[in-house]
Amino acid sequence: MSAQSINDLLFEAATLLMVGMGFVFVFLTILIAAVNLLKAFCERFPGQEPQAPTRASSKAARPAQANEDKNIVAAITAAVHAHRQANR
Amino acid sequence: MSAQSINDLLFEAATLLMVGMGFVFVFLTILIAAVNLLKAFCERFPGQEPQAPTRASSKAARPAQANEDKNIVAAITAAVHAHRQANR
Amino acid sequence: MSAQSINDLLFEAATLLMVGMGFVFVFLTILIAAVNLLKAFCERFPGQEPQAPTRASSKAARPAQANEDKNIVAAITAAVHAHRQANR
Amino acid sequence: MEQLAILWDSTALAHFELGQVIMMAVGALLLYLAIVRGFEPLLLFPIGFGAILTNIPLAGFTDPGGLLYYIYEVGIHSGVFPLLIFMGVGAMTDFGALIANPKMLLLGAAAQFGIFATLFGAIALNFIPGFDFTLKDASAIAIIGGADGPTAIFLASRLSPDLLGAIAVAAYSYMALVPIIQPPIMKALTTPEERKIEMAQLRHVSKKEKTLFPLGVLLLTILFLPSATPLVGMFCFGNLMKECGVVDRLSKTAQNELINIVTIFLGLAVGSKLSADKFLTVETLGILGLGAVAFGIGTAAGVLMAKLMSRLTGGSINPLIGAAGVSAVPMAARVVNKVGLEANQHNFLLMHAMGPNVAGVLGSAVAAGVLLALVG
Amino acid sequence: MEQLAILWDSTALAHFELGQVIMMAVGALLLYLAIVRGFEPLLLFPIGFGAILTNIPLAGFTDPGGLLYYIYEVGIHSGVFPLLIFMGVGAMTDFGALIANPKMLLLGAAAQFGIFATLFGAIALNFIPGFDFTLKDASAIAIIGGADGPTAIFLASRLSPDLLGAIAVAAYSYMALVPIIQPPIMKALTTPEERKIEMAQLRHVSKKEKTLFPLGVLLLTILFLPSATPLVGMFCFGNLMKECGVVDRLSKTAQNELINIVTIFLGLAVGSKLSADKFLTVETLGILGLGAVAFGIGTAAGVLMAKLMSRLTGGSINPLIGAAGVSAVPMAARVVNKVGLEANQHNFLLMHAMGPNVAGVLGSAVAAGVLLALVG
Amino acid sequence: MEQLAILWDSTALAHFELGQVIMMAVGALLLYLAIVRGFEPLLLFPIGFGAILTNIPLAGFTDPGGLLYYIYEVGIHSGVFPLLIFMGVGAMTDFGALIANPKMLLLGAAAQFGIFATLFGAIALNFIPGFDFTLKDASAIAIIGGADGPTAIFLASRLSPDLLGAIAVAAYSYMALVPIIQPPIMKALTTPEERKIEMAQLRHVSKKEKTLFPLGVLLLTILFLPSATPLVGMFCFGNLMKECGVVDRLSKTAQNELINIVTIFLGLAVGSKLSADKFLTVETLGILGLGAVAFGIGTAAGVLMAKLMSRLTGGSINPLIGAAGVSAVPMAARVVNKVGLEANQHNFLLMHAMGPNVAGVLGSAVAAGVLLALVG
Ligand code: NA
Ligand code: NA
Ligand code: NA
Repeated sequence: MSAQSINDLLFEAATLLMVGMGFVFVFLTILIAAVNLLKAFCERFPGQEPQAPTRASSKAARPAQANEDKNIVAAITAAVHAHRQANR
Repeated sequence: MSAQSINDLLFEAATLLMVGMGFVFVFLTILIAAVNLLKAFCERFPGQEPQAPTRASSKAARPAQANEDKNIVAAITAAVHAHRQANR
Repeated sequence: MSAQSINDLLFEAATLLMVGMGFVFVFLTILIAAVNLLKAFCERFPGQEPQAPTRASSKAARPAQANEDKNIVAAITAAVHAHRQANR
Repeated sequence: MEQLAILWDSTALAHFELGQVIMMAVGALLLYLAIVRGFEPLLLFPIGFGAILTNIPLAGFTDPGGLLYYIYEVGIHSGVFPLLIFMGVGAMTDFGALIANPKMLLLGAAAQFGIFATLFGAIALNFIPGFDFTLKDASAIAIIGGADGPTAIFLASRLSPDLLGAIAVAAYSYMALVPIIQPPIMKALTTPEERKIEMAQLRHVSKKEKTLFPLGVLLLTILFLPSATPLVGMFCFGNLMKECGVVDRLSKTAQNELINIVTIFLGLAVGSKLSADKFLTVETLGILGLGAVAFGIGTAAGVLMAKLMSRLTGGSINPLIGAAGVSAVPMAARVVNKVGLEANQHNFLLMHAMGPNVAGVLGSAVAAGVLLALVG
Repeated sequence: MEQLAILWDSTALAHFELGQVIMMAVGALLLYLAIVRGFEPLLLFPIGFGAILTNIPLAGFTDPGGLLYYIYEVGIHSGVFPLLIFMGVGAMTDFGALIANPKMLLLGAAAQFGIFATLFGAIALNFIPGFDFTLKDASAIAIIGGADGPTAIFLASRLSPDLLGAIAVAAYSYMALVPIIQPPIMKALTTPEERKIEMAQLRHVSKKEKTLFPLGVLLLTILFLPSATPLVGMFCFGNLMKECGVVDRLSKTAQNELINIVTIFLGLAVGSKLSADKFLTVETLGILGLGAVAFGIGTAAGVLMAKLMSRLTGGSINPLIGAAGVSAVPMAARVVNKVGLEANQHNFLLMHAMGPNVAGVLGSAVAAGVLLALVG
Repeated sequence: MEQLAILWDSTALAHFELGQVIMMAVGALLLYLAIVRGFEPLLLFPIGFGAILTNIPLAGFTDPGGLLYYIYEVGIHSGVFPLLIFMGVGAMTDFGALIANPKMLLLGAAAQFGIFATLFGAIALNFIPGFDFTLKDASAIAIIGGADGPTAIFLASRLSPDLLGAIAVAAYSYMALVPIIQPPIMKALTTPEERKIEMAQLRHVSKKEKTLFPLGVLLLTILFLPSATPLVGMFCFGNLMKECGVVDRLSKTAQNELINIVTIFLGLAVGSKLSADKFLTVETLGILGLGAVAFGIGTAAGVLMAKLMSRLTGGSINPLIGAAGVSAVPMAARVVNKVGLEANQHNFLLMHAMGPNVAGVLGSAVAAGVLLALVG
């Protein structure tokens, strides 16, 4: 590759560097604003939340159960395994 | 689309309506007869059932192991408890 | 198929039989040697095992929760016992 | 800064068309219905999300080489995904209530009147300028009345792929709306006395009967309606897997991970058909209207058939259970139970309604087979 | 009522051919064997169901565009499904018993005599009019003697796709029949005294050995038999996933959901090869006969080799365990254990038989590689 | 014994090329790093194994018709696998910490400087004879600085498939090396006082915010960067599945079985790109070097940005958390926590570092979109 064409590429790369970083910053800054709007919105209209919380709490309950379930399943698995071993 | 061709289509649709509903009824009526035959067959030849029941009961027994039997529930509770203790 | 061409095929099959069985035996015999080497290697360089053991032991710890802990074993024994009782 | 110009040109802002914006709003609406209203979320959620992705300018999700293009071609153009869903549904279905009371099959048959009447209605719509439904289009639309998602998607993919998006959305939306659509019709066609009828408890059904049942259904379908065997065959395959008891690990995978994976992809692929040029047409309005009619007629036909059977059997059948014949498992059966409880606090119709409910699945698969054989 | 005529014409009744009826009966027989007799149900169940679906007239399951057509092309024509099954089987296999006693590999080698002797037999069958087996056909048939389903399907898909259905059915059927086929041969070739031999307990095998073992097997296969690396490579990949302990979530998926999904599809796709024109031939009879011979010879060769080793080692080896060298994991090892217990109530051979048993898997994969290299 | 000659010719011994031997050693090295050193085992394990299989002479894994050929074409050439992985990762990601403190997005932005600076560096390497990177190659290499595996694989498959193997290996290797690469840079750029800063506890984030967040991210991406919507869209799809709470069974499958299955295949397919002719080049050395630089620059940029923000906010931000902006979830956040604890035993930064950590995932997906739009 000729030095000339590399220099051209380097110039393009430098432009990409500036445009790219600029765009990333602008984009994520807009996203910051969006999240702040989102927070304001959710504080202003928690009216629909009664539905969400019930779902949320029932969900929160589920993982908790799930953990317990996992322990229980583990225990049962072990028991069944031991039982099968014993049966062979 | 010309009214004529729509009328032709409507005639076809009407035929489909009759033939289709007729077929559906005939088919499901035959299925009723088949299910009744099936019942009669299973009542007449339960001789092969000894195998099926054992499978069925051993299958039914599986949930039973975990859910219904008090001894098992007690044992699992103990296992889970011990497991938690061990994990802390 | 002519008897001649079948005879040719038979000859090829006979060769395959000898070459194939020979290769299988040679290959698996080499594998025996390889396993013995492996054993020697693992006995000679258990030095790298400290790492493996930690992993192994942390892995082993998982079954250990179920298998080795006396409380758990007791509980499972009870569970299996109860299960058998229930199944009879 | 030529790059900036390219970058601006590559934002969607410079390329949005109105139709895409509207379709993304439709996608958002489906997400809202799924998440907030709880309408058939397992399907409407991925369909809605797929609709949004599909309509993003420049993103190329449905262009050859795009993600949704591949998923649609592999899963729906081929017909494979709806059949796998049907296999999984089969593995989750318990035919016990139907085997105990096989007469319920007549209710599953009657409710298919919604399908064939709608077929007639779809053709009649052609008198209105702007509508131009062929017999294939009309058949694909009519199957919405079968109240069964995979059947509707399978038939639409065979007969009228361009309408698939609208048909699938209509089918799942109305299935979610069953608690709103059905009760008024059920109450209008029954007397309070009829709604109070309690039904005799169902007999026990042996494992052997449950195991032989899917084989019997398959045999009859093979003999009389081979065109329905893809749907009925995979359904019976799933059901036999479940009931036979020797392939539990396969049955569990079919009911869980496999059907979940396929559902995610099926939903996205259906959503990929919600593009502006195919959905924002007067035909979609027609499809939505016809779908509602189909559900209404199907419900009414089921209830009237049940009413007739109630008379003929001296009042041992509660006519409400006819409404479950449209399928929409298990929603329709639950609606029956609820309306029954309103009339009589001790009237638990759930198990009795499960018979016509699963019969409706078979009925609409049979109807789909008839349409494939005669129109396809 | 022209429609009625079309509908009648579209029922199967007007189109059944005798061959299709017979093949559906074969499918039903396989279902019966799987469900009622418990013969290898995980494979024979979907194979049997696939056979029924395949032979439905007008349904087009195996026509281009049909469900089974796609599954076969994607999964078996490509060779992908048997390799994924092999990966899952690898992730379920414990080589501990074999590493503890590597001499058992000789038994896994000896039992492959069943394969190569059958190859000779298949060619010899050509003297009977009606048989016309090429060397490729004969090799694909002979691999039945390997007593390993995915190996047989993989090799048949490479060498003789038309015979694949019969070969797979024979392989799985005889694997299920191992408890009937093997004991008489085992008893005929051993004395009661030999059967009573108790074997020394196996040494402990470290995690490190188990982890390095699949890598060693892979290395040797790469060096000496690259044509076997698809099979052996995927097997070792699965086994290393299991033993290395750092990718447990992948290993568990490979052993459960992934292998279950592939098993469903593999079975259906094999069933799709059970069409009348390919299965109802005198060649199928030949394949079934040769398969039985192959199992018998493999068992005998394994037992005789074990007998020889028993003599040479001064009686520290029970010759029965040679029978496990055919693979058919873990059925053959259980049969050995049972026959051993009959001779001596305190003789638990299960763990000792697991060595030759898994050696047999490697042995038949190596034999398949030899056949691919020399005949493929 | 002509057969013996053929058999010898069909062993690998007669056909090994040096490049293949070296690449198999590279594969073995990756396995070693995965198994013994615990480097990103879920990916490096199947990649390493795939590299070994790919380089077996005569085995044909990557020839048309070979297993890895199919997996690569179906999953990576199409771009499907990395997108499915991204969906699964989305379903596993909790944006709570980021929503509670959205300023952290600036750290996720700053750390992408590693990407764009490396792009410049890759082009500059062309001055060295032997290097010949196009702008597409340079972009694909630069994305290693995004410290996100699926993003790197997706972008490389679009822009520079020949370099995919080296890029994926570099990306995952450096992600595993984060605990070694980052701490010196973090310490060099911060004072002990800064490292001791404790941060205020994060506010509670409601379910509603978490549900709306992925939709907001998707909306902005649609408006401003459609070329990033395949990546961001599937990520948000997964995240919304998780947070909306109505499709739990789909979400769980996406996070477990589906992502596991795809991971196995993705790893093998990436490994299939580790062939001697594509990997054993000076370019690979350049890629490995540039990757290390990219990680270093990204880390430094994140820390410096955090330092600036710390000054501007009067010291309420610990500059260490800037290092988490490169993504490498959750490794980078854990490293931040560890370095923080070294400076101040009561300083638990893990939750605070999760914000920039997930912001880094979004940041590199956005950077990938910019590169696709401007270079692709
Ligand atoms: Na229906
Ligand atoms: Na074998
Ligand atoms: Na990143």
